[in-house]
Amino acid sequence: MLYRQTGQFKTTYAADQQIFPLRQDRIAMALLLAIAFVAVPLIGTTYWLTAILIPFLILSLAAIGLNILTGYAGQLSLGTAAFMAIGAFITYNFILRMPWLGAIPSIILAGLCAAGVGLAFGLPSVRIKGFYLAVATLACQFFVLWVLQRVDWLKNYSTSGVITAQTIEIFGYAFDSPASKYLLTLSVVAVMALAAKNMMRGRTGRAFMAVRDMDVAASVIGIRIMRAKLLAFAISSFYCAVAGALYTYMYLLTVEPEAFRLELSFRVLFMIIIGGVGSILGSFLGAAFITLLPILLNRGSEWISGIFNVDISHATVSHFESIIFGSLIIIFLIVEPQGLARLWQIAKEKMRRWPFPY
Amino acid sequence: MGERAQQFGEVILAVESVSLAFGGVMALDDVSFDVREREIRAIIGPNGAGKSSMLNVINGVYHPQQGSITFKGLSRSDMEPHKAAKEGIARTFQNIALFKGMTVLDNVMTGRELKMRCNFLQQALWIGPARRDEIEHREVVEGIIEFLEIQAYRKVPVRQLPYGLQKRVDLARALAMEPSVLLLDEPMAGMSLEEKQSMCRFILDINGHYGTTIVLIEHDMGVVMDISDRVVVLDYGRKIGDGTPDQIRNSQAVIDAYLGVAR
Amino acid sequence: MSEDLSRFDTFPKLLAHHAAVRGARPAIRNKRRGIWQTHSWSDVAREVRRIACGLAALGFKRGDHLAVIGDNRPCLCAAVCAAQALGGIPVPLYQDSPSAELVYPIQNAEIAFAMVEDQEQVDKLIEILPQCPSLKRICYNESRGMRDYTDERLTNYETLTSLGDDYDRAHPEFYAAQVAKGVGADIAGIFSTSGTTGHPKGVVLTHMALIDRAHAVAQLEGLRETDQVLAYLSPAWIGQSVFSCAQPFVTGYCICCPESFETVTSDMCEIGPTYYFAPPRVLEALFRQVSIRMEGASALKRRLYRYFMRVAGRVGGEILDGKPIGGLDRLMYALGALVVYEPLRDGLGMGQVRVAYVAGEALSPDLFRFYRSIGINLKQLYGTTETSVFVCIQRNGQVKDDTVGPAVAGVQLNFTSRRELLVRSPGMFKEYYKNPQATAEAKDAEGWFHTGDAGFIDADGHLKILDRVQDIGRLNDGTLFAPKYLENKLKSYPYIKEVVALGQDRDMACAFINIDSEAVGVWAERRNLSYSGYANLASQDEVYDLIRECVEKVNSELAHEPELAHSQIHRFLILHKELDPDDGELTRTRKLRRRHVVEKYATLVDAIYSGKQTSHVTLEVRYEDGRTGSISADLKIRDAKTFPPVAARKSA
Amino acid sequence: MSFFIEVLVGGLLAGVMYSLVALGFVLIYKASGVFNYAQGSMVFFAALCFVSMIENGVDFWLAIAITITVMIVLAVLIERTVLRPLVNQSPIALFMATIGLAFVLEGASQIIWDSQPHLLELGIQDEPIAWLSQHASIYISRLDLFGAAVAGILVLVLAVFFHKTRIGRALRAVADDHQAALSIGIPLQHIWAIVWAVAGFVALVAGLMWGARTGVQYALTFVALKALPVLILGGFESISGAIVGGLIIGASEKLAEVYLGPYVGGGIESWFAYVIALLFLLVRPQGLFGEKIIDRV
Repeated sequence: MLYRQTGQFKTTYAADQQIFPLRQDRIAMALLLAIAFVAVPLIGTTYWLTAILIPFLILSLAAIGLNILTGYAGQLSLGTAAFMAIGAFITYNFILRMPWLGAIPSIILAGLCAAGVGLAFGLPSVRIKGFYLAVATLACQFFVLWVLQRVDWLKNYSTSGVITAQTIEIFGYAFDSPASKYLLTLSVVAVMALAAKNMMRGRTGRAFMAVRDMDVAASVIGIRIMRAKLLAFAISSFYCAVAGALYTYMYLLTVEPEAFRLELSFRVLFMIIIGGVGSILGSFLGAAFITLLPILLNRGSEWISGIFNVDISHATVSHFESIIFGSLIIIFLIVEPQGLARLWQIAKEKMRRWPFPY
Repeated sequence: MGERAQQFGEVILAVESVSLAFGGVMALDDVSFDVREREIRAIIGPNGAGKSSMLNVINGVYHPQQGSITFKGLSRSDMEPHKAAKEGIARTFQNIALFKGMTVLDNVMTGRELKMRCNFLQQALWIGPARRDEIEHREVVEGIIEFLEIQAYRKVPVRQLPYGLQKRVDLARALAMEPSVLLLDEPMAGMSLEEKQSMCRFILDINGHYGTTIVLIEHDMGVVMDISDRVVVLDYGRKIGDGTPDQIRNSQAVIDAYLGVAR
Repeated sequence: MSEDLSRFDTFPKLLAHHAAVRGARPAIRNKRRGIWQTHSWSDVAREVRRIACGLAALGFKRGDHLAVIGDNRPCLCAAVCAAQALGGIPVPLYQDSPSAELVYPIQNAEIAFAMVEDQEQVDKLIEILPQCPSLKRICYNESRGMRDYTDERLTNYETLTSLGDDYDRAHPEFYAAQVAKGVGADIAGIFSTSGTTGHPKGVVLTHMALIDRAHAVAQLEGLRETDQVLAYLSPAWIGQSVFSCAQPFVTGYCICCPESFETVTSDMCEIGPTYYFAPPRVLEALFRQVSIRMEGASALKRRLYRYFMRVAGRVGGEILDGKPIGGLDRLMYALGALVVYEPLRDGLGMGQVRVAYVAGEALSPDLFRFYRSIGINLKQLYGTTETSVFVCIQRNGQVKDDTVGPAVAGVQLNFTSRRELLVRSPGMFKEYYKNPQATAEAKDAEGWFHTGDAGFIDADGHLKILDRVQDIGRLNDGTLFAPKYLENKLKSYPYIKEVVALGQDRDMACAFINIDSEAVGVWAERRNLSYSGYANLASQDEVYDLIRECVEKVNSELAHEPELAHSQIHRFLILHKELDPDDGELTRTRKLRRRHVVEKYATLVDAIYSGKQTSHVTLEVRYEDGRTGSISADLKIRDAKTFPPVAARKSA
Repeated sequence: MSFFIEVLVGGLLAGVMYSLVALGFVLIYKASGVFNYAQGSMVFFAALCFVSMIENGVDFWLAIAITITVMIVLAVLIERTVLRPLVNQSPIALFMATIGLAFVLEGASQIIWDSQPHLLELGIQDEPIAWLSQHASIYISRLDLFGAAVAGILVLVLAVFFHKTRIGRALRAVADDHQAALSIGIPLQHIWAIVWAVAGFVALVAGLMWGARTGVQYALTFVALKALPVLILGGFESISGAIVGGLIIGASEKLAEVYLGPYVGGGIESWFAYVIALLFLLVRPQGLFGEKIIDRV
């Protein structure tokens, strides 16, 4: 309806292969970024920035990480949180022990370490598929957490087992105000999302999807299945690790290994199921959905208890929450396995075809 | 076929007394034959004669218990799929094995995997080599898309295409590898007559235009006999005939074992 | 179109000019391999030069003919111009015609050279080589599948062009000299008329003729170098070649060639032509698609669509013509534009169309209005191959759906006593190739071309086409009598199904009328007047009155058309039975067999002209089951009011 | 030495408890090819349902009966709302669905019956068997022994159920291939419902055993996670595999805890089982008793 496509023809492959081939989409994206980078920091309240937007962005990044592995390469993983934990704690140690390194390099190094671990636990994927692999990643989840709990050196021997994130400084500028934290997070997420999109729309992504859709055919074409799978694990772990670091330094600020329990892995998994498996956009949609829903529920419960002046215990609310999440997963798997991203895509198609149905 | 015969080069692929068994079942029993450059070689036989197994052995999906495969002078007892691909063996699949989640274009692009040089980092930053790769190979792929006349479906997800077209995309993907030998697994299975004819045209054009050696499997003799230069006949995993279509038509063994069954 | 091109009297010269002044601008966009590959004017010039030299190297001489067979492809356009550059004569032939149909034109023009698209065309030519000994060289563009072809008369495009390069290097002045030799009076091409009977006639058109017409229209429509045309019809059709060769070479706009037959629609949506033309059948097909697709739409969409199409039907045309419209309507239309019209245009790929012609035959008024109402500036165009197409074009803002508009600058119109339209125009054809007698028939001494169409100029100076001449008659007073025209006018009323207009060599026009039993039936029920069957209904006085109103409305309209004022319907009767193919009154395609009907109902004809009030008629009918019987009836005959001719208003 | 035996036997007995849970997975996987992540939640659900009735003074056997009926109803519900709509979906999708299911069950059970830990008394003290401790000075909990016994009985019952009853044979047929099952004349849906019900029953038993030992609380759901390595070892399809796997895991885990634990700061049983499983996977991907699959082209 709003799309005017006539005259948008491509004379080069470069133009034809860009991420947003349609002018209208490019404009929309530009607007969105402008709002996110300029408007939001100006008008956003501290609550919105610190309690909603920052975690949303960070979890989106984690979701992208998982999506690369599960959505594109088709390797189910339940160990997301573990890799986030690695990111968090390794970053902590780099900044702690090599302050001269600087924040960003520390995070990147942490990411690389995580990638290494990812490779190690990805190895079984060469031999095994599906559930077995899922179990392998579970093993990773437990093992990593155990290590983090046991090895006090990693926590700088803090008696409580809790680490406190140092303030990030880049070129002497300290990121301690909500707005600055938000902007830093946003930039990192934006850049990495773009990078992910680039990989997934190019050779790498095609290889992943080939392995996912029909591995025999892929190998016959000359795609090295093992290489593709391991690469997927490595990249995914890297993304999750960075997300974990941000989760600690931009959001939680004080962390114990327990913060990265299996539940977190599941939350991220839910994000990509609801948001859309095999879609970068979906990662964002899912993250938004999963971060906003609990808030809405809490508001709702307060509202209800306000009206009927019965007090609803937080436990009950959280139980309801898990029921709702659970059923949502099932519903989405039944109704729209491709998730919100697919719905969005359909809506867009309709807009383009308007007024025609097809 | 007379003047065609001159165009053929050396033996490019030789299968020597290959035997393959699943558990107790003998899929291939001491089969040997050779394929010469630029010829169209058909392997025919009733269903379950071991035709597909033969292909799977040639490009390394299955590993034979005995025998060896000589490709471009290099002899080995078994292949690895991606090694086979590297050395220039491409194939299509009987029950189309396309990447259902991707568009036609992406499917064919995957065929360029081996020719691409950029790594995932360059991809991520979308800098020089990555861009160049994507564009250069897109050009090649577009050439193939044009050759197989599927321009109209370029950006359609393959799962939405009718069967006949999917077969063509499968062929396009294999062709994108610029193979020296192209293995076609029942390229005309389940096609309408027109579709079969156009597929024949494509096969001949590929052989003529790219000079690709073609090994194709069919269980229905009719079409194959017209387009192939030499034919191997399998039955219950054994080779029971090998020669020009005419020789095969007149071979008693084949008539008994095969025509009886199929017709 | 500011620049003065009068000094360029041939296409090759024009090409050189464009290459010089707008060398970098796109001349041809060719969708190949998924993207629009752009050939600039200088590219095209270079290509033409190479081909020309190549042809010369192969022995192509001035006056030789070059058959061009294939789809709209840059190299074929170039080949046409190359032949012209060498003073040769390109002969575009239909790429979809079977080999047999290619024989005649090739033999007739003793064509020696052919430039074809691909294997398919080559096969056709090779097949007919025995019958066409003159053909000594076939150049083909796509070498796919040509590997095993050994015939030495075949040359592929690469060889041709490389030959050209060598030749060019050897004779650097050759090309320029050849181009310079050309003059406007030279033959620019031979186009086959859409031949109905016998062999198609080859219409010979000169550079000057084509260039002049292209010029006139370019000025008329203000075509610019930034315009774009989608070349999607056969280049052998004069229409296509004028739009995709003559006009761009004059105005320097860009031609766009779709990727393949299947992709025409989507390619059109991508490229978004600004200048569009189509024969009625295309527009009809498009409209059918629209309505079919809308049927599948959700209820809401359908309602929106219907509502806003009604709005458009009311005011769309006027708004397009820049007529004053009420504020509310304007608002509604603006809304509609946002929700329906623009998306619709976009979907049809006409989002950027500035000027669109419907050429060929006439398009049905409703369709015509549909396209205009959604804001597509569609206009009727009258032209023939012999006149380099453009004769009349509707002007922006003065579009009437029943005329083809005033004459294009430079065209003189005249009419024979039999109302046949005569045209004299700078775009006049030279001759029918090797057919002097046909030429003589078509073009008289004073250079008037006899179109074979009957028509007249209406009050606003627009040309109105009535009918083919052979169907036109006259009344005793010598004034024009166009039965089909009258019949169509009457049939535009829902109550009237069939009409037989009488008046050839009579004092006045009369009519037999068949009522539409459904429409009239409904009408009758609303008036709750009872009737038993068709014959009975047809004989009711009320029905007669109803029909008379229609007839008188038509008469009043006719009164405003000086040419036809005298053929107002004075008397009419309603037939007691429906005209029926089974009784040989209509053809199977439900066309009226006038002569047959007149003979069959002779008694009625006499009655109607002898001023009787009733007439008894008995005639034999064939029933469904094949039995024959006879029905007899007394038919009433009524007079209809006629109006004095209104003096023609002077058109503003 | 006797200490070693004590640890070993203790481990084996604990292993049996794992097997109890693992059985639930195997049953469902065999019949419907679904890896039911919600098994743990079912254990929790069943135990909680049972214990809350006991606490409200319902007679033991009656409570058992009611709980079983509840589990059957649950099974039917699940088949209707989750499995049937998802039929012909990829196994991974089904697996994810069961994760969702797990959340629903956990949430629901804690809302219906409050989420505090409950004590569960089966009348068997968790104390060493006097005779053994006196004569061989080997300390083995009676509860463990009892649990092992129950598990043994359960396996026997199941074996009978699978080999002697018509439904049981049908279930086995389904495991082999669905067509065969249809030919037996039992609609697939029913079979699934039944199998889930049986799994529910197994969950109840496991729930009781574990509940009696650790108390009925949310942590019970993690027992399922413990069972996963067992599955990897034993293979998803084989009941005997589940038993053997359970024993191996249990034993090795305990041994590792006792003999390795001290060096790495203890608490290794949270992951050790998995690591064993993984190492094992690399050697034999299809598990102890699973058979090799060749994917045809």
